Amino acid sequence: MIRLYHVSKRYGDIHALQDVSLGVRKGEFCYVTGPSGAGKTTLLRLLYVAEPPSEGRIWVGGVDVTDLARGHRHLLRRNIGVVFQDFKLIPTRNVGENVGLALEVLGTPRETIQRRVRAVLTTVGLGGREEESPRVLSGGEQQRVAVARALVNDPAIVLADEPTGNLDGAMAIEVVEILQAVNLRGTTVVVATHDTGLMERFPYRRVRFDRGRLVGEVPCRL
Amino acid sequence: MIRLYHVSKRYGDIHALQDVSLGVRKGEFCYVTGPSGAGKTTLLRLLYVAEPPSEGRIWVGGVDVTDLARGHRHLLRRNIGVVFQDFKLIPTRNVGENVGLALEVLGTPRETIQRRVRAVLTTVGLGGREEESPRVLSGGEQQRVAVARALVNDPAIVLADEPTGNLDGAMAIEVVEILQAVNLRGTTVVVATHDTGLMERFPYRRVRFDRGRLVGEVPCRL
Amino acid sequence: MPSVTAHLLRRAVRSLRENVYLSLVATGVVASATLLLGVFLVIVHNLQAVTGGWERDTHISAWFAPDIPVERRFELKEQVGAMEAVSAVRYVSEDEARTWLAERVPEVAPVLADLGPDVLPASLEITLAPGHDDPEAIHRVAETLALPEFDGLDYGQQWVERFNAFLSMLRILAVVLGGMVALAGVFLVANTIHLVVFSRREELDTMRLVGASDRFVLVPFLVEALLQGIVGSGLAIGALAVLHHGFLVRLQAAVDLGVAGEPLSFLPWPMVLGLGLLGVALAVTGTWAAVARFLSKVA
Amino acid sequence: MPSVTAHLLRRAVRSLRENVYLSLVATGVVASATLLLGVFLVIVHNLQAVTGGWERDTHISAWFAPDIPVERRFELKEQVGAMEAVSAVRYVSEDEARTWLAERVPEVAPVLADLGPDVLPASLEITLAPGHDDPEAIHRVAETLALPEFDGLDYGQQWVERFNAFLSMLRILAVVLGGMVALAGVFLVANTIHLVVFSRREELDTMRLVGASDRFVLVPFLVEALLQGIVGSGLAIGALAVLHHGFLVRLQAAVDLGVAGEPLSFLPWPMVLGLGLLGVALAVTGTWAAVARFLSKVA
Ligand SMILES: Nc1ncnc2c1ncn2[C@@H]1O[C@H](COP(=O)(O)OP(=O)(O)OP(=O)(O)O)[C@@H](O)[C@H]1O
Ligand SMILES: Nc1ncnc2c1ncn2[C@@H]1O[C@H](COP(=O)(O)OP(=O)(O)OP(=O)(O)O)[C@@H](O)[C@H]1O
Ligand SMILES: [Mg+2]
Ligand SMILES: [Mg+2]
Repeated sequence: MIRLYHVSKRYGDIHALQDVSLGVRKGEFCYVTGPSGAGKTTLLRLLYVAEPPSEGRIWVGGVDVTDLARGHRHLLRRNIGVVFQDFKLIPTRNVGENVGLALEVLGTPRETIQRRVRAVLTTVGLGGREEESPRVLSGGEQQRVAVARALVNDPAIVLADEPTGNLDGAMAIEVVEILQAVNLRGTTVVVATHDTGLMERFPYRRVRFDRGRLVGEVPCRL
Repeated sequence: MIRLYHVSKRYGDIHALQDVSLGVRKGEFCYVTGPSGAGKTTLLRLLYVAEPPSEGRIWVGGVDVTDLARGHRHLLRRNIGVVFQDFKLIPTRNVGENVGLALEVLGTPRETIQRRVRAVLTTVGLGGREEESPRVLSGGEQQRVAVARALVNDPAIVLADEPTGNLDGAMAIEVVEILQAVNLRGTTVVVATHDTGLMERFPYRRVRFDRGRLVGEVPCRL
Repeated sequence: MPSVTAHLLRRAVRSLRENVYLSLVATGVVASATLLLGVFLVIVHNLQAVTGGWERDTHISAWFAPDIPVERRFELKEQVGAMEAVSAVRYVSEDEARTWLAERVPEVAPVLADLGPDVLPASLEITLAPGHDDPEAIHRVAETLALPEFDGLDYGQQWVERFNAFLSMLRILAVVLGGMVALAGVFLVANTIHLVVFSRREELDTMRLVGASDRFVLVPFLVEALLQGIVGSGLAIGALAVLHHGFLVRLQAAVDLGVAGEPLSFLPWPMVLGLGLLGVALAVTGTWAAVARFLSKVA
Repeated sequence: MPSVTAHLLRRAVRSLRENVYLSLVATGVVASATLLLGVFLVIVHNLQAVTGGWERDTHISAWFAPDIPVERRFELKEQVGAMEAVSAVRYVSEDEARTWLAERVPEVAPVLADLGPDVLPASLEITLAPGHDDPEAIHRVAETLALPEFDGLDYGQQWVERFNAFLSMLRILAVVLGGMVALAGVFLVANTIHLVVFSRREELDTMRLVGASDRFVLVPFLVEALLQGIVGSGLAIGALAVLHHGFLVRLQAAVDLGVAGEPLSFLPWPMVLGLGLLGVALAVTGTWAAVARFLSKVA
């Protein structure tokens, strides 16, 4: 589902990723871990083509996305649900509209959108809060809205960047359980996280980065 | 140092805090914990007078700040270092300037600012990255810049809202150790966090919130 | 209303509501730029009406030599009137000429009575047909009038030239000023819209990242701009009409301007429509350019 | 430079650098608003110069009755010249009067030669002293001139009134238009600056939260606005000068405008200075208002 072949990403002098080769199979659940600044977010950004790599080639869903033309990127992204590390909620739209956006871009009918949004918000524990502005939500609530938006259109791939950083233990477990459920339905899930407790509890495959290099891998122990 | 007397905070129908009475002594280290949306951020916001409480009275550093006039708030804030949950870094200024801001507002000479900024950035593991823009930093790096800014002017009180949410285990421990060191020099430290691992490792006093109510307290076991 | 339009309108209206402040600013700026242009157009339009009158007034005066019998004068009038280049001939008697002079030069009015009945001779006032009123054509007509019965010809050579010079200067000035106002207007509107879009650039970024096509992002901005343009232009035209009828026309009546003569008229409808369309076009193209520019910076 | 000023300038320049785009926009908008106002001022100024000339030209013509001997005429000239309300008297002979009429009414020039030497009588052209040239004063002077030696008096009653009406209309129009341009300018500048500050509102919020006083936040914005205002006004005045000297004056020379006469002059220095200060004031007060407004919304 995802393949990186000798991928590097440089920003000036900074090597955010160095010669990374990695494959994630369809339906796999995979943690990306490593200290702050290791390149986890950069890896995910390359996957949803926010930027091209400096070197190497990348395939997502069988498509070579290394130099994917601007006019096709949105089509790729419709199959990828992303939980951004900084949430990227639109402050002028309410929670329901933010979550619904991922369906709206597909041209989904309004009623379907409302139904799906309600369902997915309930899953993340924010049922009935569609009308609120993301500005007034607590950090953890915003994070769960971001999770909801990533899942609402049933994407083939979910990329979650630190999706539990603002959540308490119980809530974090719930969110990973949701991702697990999605994964069990066949979705490929990649989660960048620091939370060793969670990774112990849900011992899927881990790939570990440090200063841009892939430095280790722990196979799934489920 | 900090006293809340029957404090409530309502936003429309939402009770973010309900009848909270709490004291934190000078030089104390105190965790504020509880699930997402419990009111932790709201509590801290009341302490640095981002908003007034709906009911009750609040004292900070011996001063009644319940209805503190706008013209005096910045004086209070100069004695409080805050790590905001969303960092609040100024994107158009570089890392050094963001950290230095807390000294600049005091009219500190440039040389002193530069020296202090360099020192504190080194402490949080970002030595030599003064010139970078916070926009290009990783989540964890931004969080550490926020920690550095809160500490740079040696405030009497440090309020840290989820300061380790984007940090890996080792780095999170380092940050708490820094806060501990600051605390040992006499600074009052209040940390809102979900990280039970950290709280186990540094077993200071914990106050637990749930749905706006103070629901439990664990004394310091150090 | 087809459901796509309804959907787009709904999205645009929602966006307007979400960005009330930014929308108001954009609308206000479109309105004021359009109003400035409109005021300018009203002035140019009335200027043209007035000076158009001046132009049409140029004609040839052919003064009769003394002692030409009245029958011969009317014969000549017929002859001249039959010329292709001439659209009208009027016979001006000595009396009329005196009255005309007294009006034309009020300073001499008090003494004209004492100067005897025939201060000025009679003349033919020849109005030229359209297409024959340029200086060369006038000259040609004048040459055919070089008969012994006429004592002198005045075809306002000097005045025609002066007026033409004056008019062409006024026109160039109007074009230059109009161009400047228009440029300033376009610049200000484009700038404002750029700033408005600038404050929403993170929204553009986010929309792209969750799978929106460029068109999906662009179209509601354009619909919004259309609404802002329509409302802004409407306000501007309304304000212009209020200014014109409530102020200019009354002012004119109050001072009873004897010089310009004709009442100041409002813009003709096609011009009003053009002005409105211009405002709308400004809003829409400005938004288009700004959004496209920001989109090109976004992945 | 004292260190506080240096410090403030440094902060402002840094802020300008950080917000290049926003600064450029603010400067450009100040420049275009000031330019619009400046163009308007140049026009009004030249209008006033021209029409000022018209006003000063009003005088009384006292036409002599026939057969007044030349000595008596000069005696009367002396008498009239001695009057308090009169600043100058000129004797206009019959010849001069004819030449004048030929110039004044070119249509009659061709026939004047045939009308004998004394088409018009001689006259005194009386210029009134400042303070005695309002319609009532003119009327009083005219009454004292009601002597048998004068055949008629013309004190341009009609023309004076017409011109006054025309001028007052022009002036009201100028004031109204100037007011509108100024208002539009203020609105556009204030709006733009508001938008610029709007895109930086989170920065204001953050600065307050880390302990900045309102003044600490405000002052660099004001210094920035000062720089933007100075640069913007400078650009506008430069553009105005280029437009004037490079275009208007050449245009005037090219068409050799015989009507207005005087060469179009640039604005006098105090006016240029005033215009510049206005631009600066616009930028500074606009910024002040916007920042103060956003600060008031921030804790
Ligand atoms: N646009 C950019 N320009 C310059 N440097 C960048 C840019 N984006 C990322 N970097 C740098 O690349 C390195 C890796 O960043 P990345 O965001 O991938 O780290 P991360 O593993 O996600 O860290 P964290 O756990 O803190 O989020 C960091 O040092 C960061 O400063
Ligand atoms: N300005 C506001 N308007 C309306 N509701 C608000 C506002 N600020 C906070 N709330 C609500 O108050 C509740 C408490 O919020 P708060 O941010 O204090 O939670 P928290 O304990 O910090 O949670 P987290 O751990 O997720 O950051 C939340 O339900 C939130 O939606
Ligand atoms: Mg990251
Ligand atoms: Mg919080």
